[in-house]
Amino acid sequence: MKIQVDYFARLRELRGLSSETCITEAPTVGDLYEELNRAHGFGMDREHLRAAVNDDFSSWNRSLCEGDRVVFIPPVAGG
Amino acid sequence: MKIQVDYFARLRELRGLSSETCITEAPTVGDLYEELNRAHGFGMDREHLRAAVNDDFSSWNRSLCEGDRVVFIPPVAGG
Amino acid sequence: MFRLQAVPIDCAALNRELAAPGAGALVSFEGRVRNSNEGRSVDRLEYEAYPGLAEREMKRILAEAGERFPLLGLACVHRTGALEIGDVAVWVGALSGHRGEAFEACQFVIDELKHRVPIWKKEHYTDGDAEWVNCARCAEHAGHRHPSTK
Amino acid sequence: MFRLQAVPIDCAALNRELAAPGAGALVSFEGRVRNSNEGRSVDRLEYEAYPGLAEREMKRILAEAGERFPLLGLACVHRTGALEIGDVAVWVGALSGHRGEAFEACQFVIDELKHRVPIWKKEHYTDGDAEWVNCARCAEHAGHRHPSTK
Repeated sequence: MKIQVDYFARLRELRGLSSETCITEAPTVGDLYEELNRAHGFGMDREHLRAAVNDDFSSWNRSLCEGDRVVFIPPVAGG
Repeated sequence: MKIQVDYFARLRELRGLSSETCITEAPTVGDLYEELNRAHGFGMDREHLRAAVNDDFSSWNRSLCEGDRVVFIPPVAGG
Repeated sequence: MFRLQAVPIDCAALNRELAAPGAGALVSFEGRVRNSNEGRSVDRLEYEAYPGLAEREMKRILAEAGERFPLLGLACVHRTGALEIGDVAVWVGALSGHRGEAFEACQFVIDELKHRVPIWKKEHYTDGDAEWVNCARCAEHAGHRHPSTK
Repeated sequence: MFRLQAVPIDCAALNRELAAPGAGALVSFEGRVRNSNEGRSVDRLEYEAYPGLAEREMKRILAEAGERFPLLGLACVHRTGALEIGDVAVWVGALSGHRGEAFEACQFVIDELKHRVPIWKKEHYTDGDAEWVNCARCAEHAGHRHPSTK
Protein backbone atom coordinates (compact mmCIF):
# COMPACT_ATOMS: atom_id res chain seq x y z
CA MET A 1 0.00 0.00 0.00
CA LYS A 2 1.35 3.44 -0.97
CA ILE A 3 0.93 6.18 1.61
CA GLN A 4 2.16 9.76 1.28
CA VAL A 5 3.67 11.09 4.50
CA ASP A 6 4.29 14.84 4.87
CA TYR A 7 6.51 16.23 7.58
CA PHE A 8 6.43 19.62 9.26
CA ALA A 9 8.55 21.50 11.77
CA ARG A 10 10.67 19.30 14.06
CA LEU A 11 9.64 16.07 12.34
CA ARG A 12 10.56 17.57 8.95
CA GLU A 13 14.00 18.42 10.27
CA LEU A 14 14.47 15.03 11.96
CA ARG A 15 13.39 13.16 8.81
CA GLY A 16 15.36 15.53 6.58
CA LEU A 17 12.58 15.85 4.05
CA SER A 18 9.09 17.36 3.66
CA SER A 19 7.31 14.48 2.01
CA GLU A 20 7.84 10.88 1.06
CA THR A 21 5.87 7.98 -0.35
CA CYS A 22 5.98 4.93 1.93
CA ILE A 23 5.27 1.39 0.85
CA THR A 24 3.80 -0.10 4.00
CA GLU A 25 1.66 -2.91 5.32
CA ALA A 26 0.82 -0.94 8.52
CA PRO A 27 -2.92 -1.43 9.09
CA THR A 28 -3.48 1.81 11.02
CA VAL A 29 -2.13 5.35 11.26
CA GLY A 30 -0.62 4.50 14.64
CA ASP A 31 1.13 1.43 13.26
CA LEU A 32 2.60 3.54 10.47
CA TYR A 33 3.97 6.02 13.00
CA GLU A 34 5.60 3.23 15.01
CA GLU A 35 7.12 1.82 11.82
CA LEU A 36 8.58 5.19 10.80
CA ASN A 37 9.69 5.97 14.36
CA ARG A 38 11.57 2.65 14.50
CA ALA A 39 13.17 3.36 11.14
CA HIS A 40 14.15 6.98 11.77
CA GLY A 41 14.26 7.41 15.56
CA PHE A 42 12.15 10.57 15.93
CA GLY A 43 12.37 10.17 19.70
CA MET A 44 8.87 11.59 20.09
CA ASP A 45 6.25 9.59 21.89
CA ARG A 46 2.93 9.17 20.06
CA GLU A 47 1.01 10.60 23.00
CA HIS A 48 2.60 14.01 22.30
CA LEU A 49 1.62 13.95 18.64
CA ARG A 50 -1.64 14.08 16.75
CA ALA A 51 -2.33 12.42 13.43
CA ALA A 52 -3.98 13.82 10.33
CA VAL A 53 -5.18 11.94 7.26
CA ASN A 54 -6.13 13.77 4.06
CA ASP A 55 -6.01 17.19 5.72
CA ASP A 56 -8.15 16.40 8.72
CA PHE A 57 -7.41 15.13 12.21
CA SER A 58 -7.58 11.38 12.59
CA SER A 59 -7.56 8.83 15.40
CA TRP A 60 -4.48 6.67 15.67
CA ASN A 61 -6.49 3.55 15.01
CA ARG A 62 -7.91 4.70 11.68
CA SER A 63 -7.29 2.12 8.94
CA LEU A 64 -4.99 3.26 6.18
CA CYS A 65 -6.13 3.24 2.58
CA GLU A 66 -4.08 3.29 -0.61
CA GLY A 67 -3.18 6.87 -1.50
CA ASP A 68 -3.87 8.35 1.96
CA ARG A 69 -1.87 11.44 2.82
CA VAL A 70 -0.71 11.24 6.43
CA VAL A 71 0.80 13.91 8.69
CA PHE A 72 2.10 13.49 12.23
CA ILE A 73 1.59 16.71 14.11
CA PRO A 74 4.10 17.76 16.77
CA PRO A 75 2.84 20.01 19.60
CA VAL A 76 1.60 23.20 17.98
CA ALA A 77 2.85 26.68 18.83
CA GLY A 78 1.01 29.17 16.65
CA GLY A 79 0.21 32.71 17.70
CA MET B 1 -19.62 83.93 48.70
CA LYS B 2 -18.87 83.68 44.96
CA ILE B 3 -18.91 80.20 43.43
CA GLN B 4 -18.36 79.37 39.78
CA VAL B 5 -20.72 76.70 38.50
CA ASP B 6 -19.99 74.98 35.17
CA TYR B 7 -22.63 72.95 33.34
CA PHE B 8 -22.22 70.05 30.96
CA ALA B 9 -24.48 67.96 28.77
CA ARG B 10 -28.13 67.82 29.89
CA LEU B 11 -27.62 70.26 32.76
CA ARG B 12 -25.95 72.74 30.38
CA GLU B 13 -28.95 72.54 28.09
CA LEU B 14 -31.46 72.80 30.94
CA ARG B 15 -29.66 75.78 32.42
CA GLY B 16 -29.08 77.33 28.99
CA LEU B 17 -25.48 78.23 29.72
CA SER B 18 -22.08 76.62 30.28
CA SER B 19 -20.90 78.58 33.27
CA GLU B 20 -22.13 81.15 35.76
CA THR B 21 -20.95 82.83 38.91
CA CYS B 22 -23.36 82.30 41.81
CA ILE B 23 -23.57 84.50 44.86
CA THR B 24 -24.69 82.05 47.52
CA GLU B 25 -24.82 81.41 51.26
CA ALA B 26 -25.15 77.61 50.72
CA PRO B 27 -22.79 75.99 53.22
CA THR B 28 -22.20 72.76 51.25
CA VAL B 29 -22.06 71.53 47.68
CA GLY B 30 -25.33 69.68 48.24
CA ASP B 31 -27.06 72.79 49.52
CA LEU B 32 -25.89 74.69 46.44
CA TYR B 33 -27.39 72.04 44.19
CA GLU B 34 -30.72 72.20 46.00
CA GLU B 35 -30.70 75.99 45.70
CA LEU B 36 -30.01 75.87 41.96
CA ASN B 37 -32.49 73.04 41.41
CA ARG B 38 -35.21 75.06 43.15
CA ALA B 39 -34.36 78.10 41.06
CA HIS B 40 -34.11 76.37 37.68
CA GLY B 41 -36.06 73.10 38.04
CA PHE B 42 -33.50 70.65 36.64
CA GLY B 43 -35.82 67.80 37.61
CA MET B 44 -32.83 65.57 38.39
CA ASP B 45 -32.55 64.02 41.79
CA ARG B 46 -29.21 64.48 43.55
CA GLU B 47 -28.77 60.75 43.98
CA HIS B 48 -28.35 60.41 40.22
CA LEU B 49 -25.69 63.09 40.06
CA ARG B 50 -22.16 63.38 41.33
CA ALA B 51 -20.47 66.58 42.41
CA ALA B 52 -17.04 67.90 41.54
CA VAL B 53 -15.17 70.81 43.11
CA ASN B 54 -12.06 72.28 41.49
CA ASP B 55 -11.78 69.47 38.95
CA ASP B 56 -12.06 66.55 41.34
CA PHE B 57 -14.95 64.52 42.65
CA SER B 58 -16.41 65.78 45.90
CA SER B 59 -18.87 64.61 48.54
CA TRP B 60 -22.17 66.47 48.71
CA ASN B 61 -21.45 67.66 52.25
CA ARG B 62 -18.15 69.35 51.40
CA SER B 63 -18.08 72.96 52.64
CA LEU B 64 -17.95 75.57 49.91
CA CYS B 65 -15.14 78.12 49.83
CA GLU B 66 -15.00 81.46 48.05
CA GLY B 67 -13.86 80.94 44.46
CA ASP B 68 -14.66 77.21 44.30
CA ARG B 69 -15.49 75.87 40.84
CA VAL B 70 -18.38 73.42 41.11
CA VAL B 71 -19.75 70.96 38.55
CA PHE B 72 -22.80 68.72 38.91
CA ILE B 73 -22.21 65.57 36.91
CA PRO B 74 -25.17 63.85 35.23
CA PRO B 75 -24.90 60.07 34.62
CA VAL B 76 -21.92 59.56 32.34
CA ALA B 77 -22.05 57.80 28.98
CA GLY B 78 -18.57 57.81 27.50
CA GLY B 79 -17.19 55.11 25.26
CA MET C 1 -1.51 58.32 27.99
CA PHE C 2 -5.02 59.71 27.68
CA ARG C 3 -6.35 62.46 25.54
CA LEU C 4 -9.61 63.96 24.41
CA GLN C 5 -9.72 65.12 20.82
CA ALA C 6 -12.25 66.71 18.49
CA VAL C 7 -10.67 65.23 15.32
CA PRO C 8 -10.92 61.61 14.08
CA ILE C 9 -8.94 59.01 16.05
CA ASP C 10 -6.13 57.44 14.02
CA CYS C 11 -6.27 53.93 15.51
CA ALA C 12 -3.62 52.57 13.15
CA ALA C 13 -1.04 55.14 14.31
CA LEU C 14 -1.96 54.60 17.96
CA ASN C 15 -1.58 50.82 17.66
CA ARG C 16 1.80 51.25 15.96
CA GLU C 17 3.04 53.64 18.66
CA LEU C 18 2.37 51.00 21.33
CA ALA C 19 5.52 48.94 20.88
CA ALA C 20 8.27 47.40 23.02
CA PRO C 21 10.81 44.65 22.33
CA GLY C 22 9.39 42.58 25.20
CA ALA C 23 5.80 42.90 24.01
CA GLY C 24 4.06 39.73 22.82
CA ALA C 25 0.49 41.02 22.83
CA LEU C 26 -1.39 44.15 21.86
CA VAL C 27 -5.12 44.15 22.56
CA SER C 28 -6.97 47.14 21.25
CA PHE C 29 -10.56 48.25 21.51
CA GLU C 30 -12.40 50.57 19.15
CA GLY C 31 -15.76 51.84 20.34
CA ARG C 32 -17.65 52.81 17.22
CA VAL C 33 -20.90 54.67 16.65
CA ARG C 34 -23.72 52.14 16.08
CA ASN C 35 -26.76 52.86 13.93
CA SER C 36 -29.11 51.82 16.73
CA ASN C 37 -29.32 51.84 20.51
CA GLU C 38 -31.92 50.15 22.68
CA GLY C 39 -34.20 49.66 19.71
CA ARG C 40 -34.00 53.24 18.41
CA SER C 41 -32.49 54.09 15.06
CA VAL C 42 -29.52 56.45 15.55
CA ASP C 43 -28.55 59.05 12.97
CA ARG C 44 -25.49 60.61 14.67
CA LEU C 45 -24.00 61.36 18.08
CA GLU C 46 -22.45 64.19 20.03
CA TYR C 47 -19.90 63.65 22.77
CA GLU C 48 -19.22 66.25 25.41
CA ALA C 49 -16.52 65.97 28.08
CA TYR C 50 -15.61 67.78 31.26
CA PRO C 51 -11.93 67.94 30.29
CA GLY C 52 -10.27 68.76 33.63
CA LEU C 53 -11.92 65.91 35.50
CA ALA C 54 -12.09 63.47 32.58
CA GLU C 55 -8.32 63.66 32.21
CA ARG C 56 -7.71 63.34 35.93
CA GLU C 57 -10.05 60.37 36.35
CA MET C 58 -8.68 58.59 33.25
CA LYS C 59 -5.15 58.97 34.58
CA ARG C 60 -6.31 57.27 37.77
CA ILE C 61 -7.89 54.44 35.76
CA LEU C 62 -4.71 53.94 33.72
CA ALA C 63 -2.63 53.95 36.90
CA GLU C 64 -4.95 51.39 38.52
CA ALA C 65 -4.62 49.15 35.46
CA GLY C 66 -0.84 49.50 35.70
CA GLU C 67 -0.95 48.29 39.31
CA ARG C 68 -3.22 45.34 38.54
CA PHE C 69 -1.56 44.09 35.36
CA PRO C 70 2.07 43.82 34.22
CA LEU C 71 1.88 46.10 31.18
CA LEU C 72 4.39 47.52 28.74
CA GLY C 73 2.06 50.19 27.44
CA LEU C 74 -1.48 51.46 27.94
CA ALA C 75 -3.25 54.33 26.23
CA CYS C 76 -6.70 55.71 25.55
CA VAL C 77 -8.13 58.41 23.28
CA HIS C 78 -11.73 59.66 23.35
CA ARG C 79 -13.48 61.78 20.73
CA THR C 80 -15.57 64.84 21.45
CA GLY C 81 -18.01 66.68 19.23
CA ALA C 82 -20.18 65.41 16.38
CA LEU C 83 -19.74 61.80 15.20
CA GLU C 84 -21.34 59.81 12.40
CA ILE C 85 -22.26 56.11 12.25
CA GLY C 86 -19.07 54.04 12.06
CA ASP C 87 -16.81 56.73 13.55
CA VAL C 88 -14.50 55.68 16.36
CA ALA C 89 -15.65 57.26 19.63
CA VAL C 90 -12.97 55.74 21.84
CA TRP C 91 -9.80 53.71 21.42
CA VAL C 92 -7.96 51.73 24.11
CA GLY C 93 -4.70 49.86 23.58
CA ALA C 94 -2.98 47.54 26.08
CA LEU C 95 0.49 46.16 25.43
CA SER C 96 2.08 43.38 27.48
CA GLY C 97 4.36 40.39 27.41
CA HIS C 98 1.50 37.90 27.35
CA ARG C 99 -2.02 38.12 26.04
CA GLY C 100 -4.04 37.41 29.19
CA GLU C 101 -3.09 40.64 30.91
CA ALA C 102 -3.49 42.68 27.73
CA PHE C 103 -7.09 41.48 27.32
CA GLU C 104 -7.87 42.09 30.98
CA ALA C 105 -6.28 45.55 31.08
CA CYS C 106 -7.99 46.69 27.88
CA GLN C 107 -11.38 45.56 29.14
CA PHE C 108 -10.76 47.04 32.59
CA VAL C 109 -9.99 50.46 31.10
CA ILE C 110 -13.05 50.63 28.86
CA ASP C 111 -15.35 49.32 31.62
CA GLU C 112 -14.07 51.86 34.15
CA LEU C 113 -14.15 54.67 31.60
CA LYS C 114 -17.82 54.02 30.92
CA HIS C 115 -18.69 54.10 34.60
CA ARG C 116 -16.46 56.83 35.97
CA VAL C 117 -15.28 59.36 33.41
CA PRO C 118 -17.35 62.53 32.92
CA ILE C 119 -18.11 62.21 29.23
CA TRP C 120 -21.64 62.37 27.90
CA LYS C 121 -23.28 61.18 24.72
CA LYS C 122 -26.28 62.76 23.03
CA GLU C 123 -28.00 60.49 20.56
CA HIS C 124 -29.75 62.02 17.58
CA TYR C 125 -32.35 59.61 16.25
CA THR C 126 -33.50 59.22 12.67
CA ASP C 127 -37.00 60.32 13.79
CA GLY C 128 -35.56 63.76 14.65
CA ASP C 129 -35.62 63.26 18.43
CA ALA C 130 -32.43 63.59 20.52
CA GLU C 131 -31.51 62.49 24.02
CA TRP C 132 -28.61 62.48 26.48
CA VAL C 133 -27.96 58.79 27.10
CA ASN C 134 -28.64 57.57 30.68
CA CYS C 135 -30.11 60.89 31.60
CA ALA C 136 -33.68 60.73 30.44
CA ARG C 137 -34.17 57.59 32.49
CA CYS C 138 -32.47 59.19 35.47
CA ALA C 139 -34.77 62.21 35.33
CA GLU C 140 -37.85 59.97 34.95
CA HIS C 141 -36.61 57.83 37.79
CA ALA C 142 -36.05 60.86 39.99
CA GLY C 143 -39.54 62.03 39.13
CA HIS C 144 -40.99 58.64 39.87
CA ARG C 145 -39.33 58.40 43.27
CA HIS C 146 -40.04 61.97 44.34
CA PRO C 147 -43.07 63.16 42.40
CA SER C 148 -43.55 66.09 44.77
CA THR C 149 -40.21 67.60 43.76
CA LYS C 150 -41.01 67.56 40.05
CA MET D 1 -12.01 34.84 7.19
CA PHE D 2 -8.67 33.17 7.87
CA ARG D 3 -5.49 33.24 5.89
CA LEU D 4 -1.86 32.30 6.19
CA GLN D 5 0.58 34.70 4.58
CA ALA D 6 4.33 35.00 4.18
CA VAL D 7 4.28 38.81 3.93
CA PRO D 8 3.82 41.32 6.80
CA ILE D 9 0.31 41.57 8.24
CA ASP D 10 -1.32 44.96 7.64
CA CYS D 11 -3.31 45.22 10.88
CA ALA D 12 -4.55 48.72 10.12
CA ALA D 13 -6.17 47.61 6.86
CA LEU D 14 -7.63 44.50 8.50
CA ASN D 15 -9.15 46.54 11.34
CA ARG D 16 -10.64 48.99 8.83
CA GLU D 17 -12.16 46.19 6.74
CA LEU D 18 -14.07 44.91 9.77
CA ALA D 19 -16.97 47.33 9.68
CA ALA D 20 -20.76 47.27 9.89
CA PRO D 21 -23.33 49.97 10.66
CA GLY D 22 -24.57 48.01 13.68
CA ALA D 23 -21.09 47.53 15.11
CA GLY D 24 -20.30 49.24 18.39
CA ALA D 25 -17.12 47.37 19.27
CA LEU D 26 -14.03 46.09 17.52
CA VAL D 27 -11.58 44.15 19.66
CA SER D 28 -8.37 43.22 17.94
CA PHE D 29 -5.37 41.20 19.02
CA GLU D 30 -1.84 41.46 17.64
CA GLY D 31 0.53 38.68 18.65
CA ARG D 32 4.02 40.13 18.24
CA VAL D 33 7.45 38.57 18.36
CA ARG D 34 8.97 39.11 21.83
CA ASN D 35 12.71 39.44 22.45
CA SER D 36 12.60 36.74 25.12
CA ASN D 37 10.74 33.55 25.95
CA GLU D 38 10.91 31.55 29.16
CA GLY D 39 14.06 33.37 30.20
CA ARG D 40 15.92 32.93 26.91
CA SER D 41 16.89 35.86 24.73
CA VAL D 42 15.24 35.53 21.32
CA ASP D 43 16.82 36.86 18.14
CA ARG D 44 14.19 35.92 15.55
CA LEU D 45 11.49 33.34 14.80
CA GLU D 46 10.33 31.07 12.04
CA TYR D 47 6.71 30.00 11.65
CA GLU D 48 5.74 26.94 9.67
CA ALA D 49 2.16 25.87 8.98
CA TYR D 50 0.41 22.81 7.63
CA PRO D 51 -1.79 24.89 5.34
CA GLY D 52 -4.55 22.40 4.44
CA LEU D 53 -5.34 21.52 8.02
CA ALA D 54 -4.53 24.92 9.54
CA GLU D 55 -7.15 26.51 7.29
CA ARG D 56 -9.72 23.82 7.96
CA GLU D 57 -9.25 23.94 11.74
CA MET D 58 -9.28 27.75 11.85
CA LYS D 59 -12.55 27.79 9.89
CA ARG D 60 -13.99 25.49 12.55
CA ILE D 61 -12.76 27.80 15.32
CA LEU D 62 -14.26 30.87 13.62
CA ALA D 63 -17.56 29.00 13.12
CA GLU D 64 -17.60 27.94 16.78
CA ALA D 65 -17.02 31.55 17.84
CA GLY D 66 -19.89 32.61 15.58
CA GLU D 67 -22.19 30.14 17.34
CA ARG D 68 -21.15 31.23 20.83
CA PHE D 69 -21.16 34.98 20.35
CA PRO D 70 -23.39 37.37 18.37
CA LEU D 71 -20.78 38.79 16.00
CA LEU D 72 -20.86 41.10 13.01
CA GLY D 73 -17.40 40.14 11.81
CA LEU D 74 -14.52 37.87 12.77
CA ALA D 75 -11.20 37.35 11.03
CA CYS D 76 -7.71 36.04 11.61
CA VAL D 77 -4.42 36.20 9.72
CA HIS D 78 -1.27 34.26 10.64
CA ARG D 79 2.25 34.86 9.34
CA THR D 80 4.58 32.15 8.08
CA GLY D 81 8.31 32.27 7.44
CA ALA D 82 11.00 34.37 9.09
CA LEU D 83 9.98 37.09 11.60
CA GLU D 84 11.97 39.66 13.53
CA ILE D 85 11.37 41.05 17.03
CA GLY D 86 8.29 43.28 16.99
CA ASP D 87 6.78 41.72 13.86
CA VAL D 88 3.12 40.73 14.03
CA ALA D 89 2.82 36.93 14.00
CA VAL D 90 -0.95 36.76 14.23
CA TRP D 91 -3.87 39.16 14.10
CA VAL D 92 -7.46 38.50 15.27
CA GLY D 93 -10.33 40.96 14.95
CA ALA D 94 -13.83 40.56 16.42
CA LEU D 95 -16.63 42.98 15.58
CA SER D 96 -19.94 43.10 17.41
CA GLY D 97 -22.76 45.30 18.61
CA HIS D 98 -21.46 45.39 22.18
CA ARG D 99 -17.99 45.08 23.64
CA GLY D 100 -18.43 42.07 25.91
CA GLU D 101 -18.87 39.58 23.12
CA ALA D 102 -16.12 41.15 21.01
CA PHE D 103 -13.60 40.69 23.85
CA GLU D 104 -14.75 37.13 24.49
CA ALA D 105 -14.73 36.11 20.84
CA CYS D 106 -11.30 37.60 20.18
CA GLN D 107 -9.81 35.82 23.17
CA PHE D 108 -11.60 32.57 22.30
CA VAL D 109 -10.14 32.58 18.78
CA ILE D 110 -6.54 33.22 19.84
CA ASP D 111 -6.76 30.68 22.71
CA GLU D 112 -8.15 27.98 20.43
CA LEU D 113 -5.69 28.81 17.66
CA LYS D 114 -2.77 28.31 20.03
CA HIS D 115 -4.07 24.93 21.16
CA ARG D 116 -5.49 23.44 17.99
CA VAL D 117 -4.09 24.85 14.78
CA PRO D 118 -1.09 23.10 13.18
CA ILE D 119 1.35 26.00 13.14
CA TRP D 120 4.81 25.70 14.63
CA LYS D 121 7.32 28.24 15.87
CA LYS D 122 11.08 27.83 15.86
CA GLU D 123 12.88 30.22 18.16
CA HIS D 124 16.38 31.34 17.25
CA TYR D 125 18.17 32.52 20.38
CA THR D 126 20.83 35.18 20.61
CA ASP D 127 23.28 32.51 21.80
CA GLY D 128 23.00 30.82 18.38
CA ASP D 129 20.83 27.94 19.56
CA ALA D 130 17.42 27.25 17.99
CA GLU D 131 14.43 25.19 19.08
CA TRP D 132 10.91 24.26 18.01
CA VAL D 133 8.73 25.60 20.81
CA ASN D 134 6.87 22.95 22.89
CA CYS D 135 8.70 20.19 21.12
CA ALA D 136 12.02 19.90 22.92
CA ARG D 137 10.14 19.44 26.17
CA CYS D 138 7.82 16.93 24.56
CA ALA D 139 10.73 14.85 23.27
CA GLU D 140 12.50 15.01 26.68
CA HIS D 141 9.25 14.07 28.33
CA ALA D 142 8.77 11.14 26.01
CA GLY D 143 12.34 10.06 26.69
CA HIS D 144 11.84 10.42 30.40
CA ARG D 145 8.73 8.30 30.42
CA HIS D 146 10.01 5.61 28.09
CA PRO D 147 13.79 5.56 28.40
CA SER D 148 13.98 2.12 26.77
CA THR D 149 12.52 3.47 23.52
CA LYS D 150 15.11 6.24 23.19
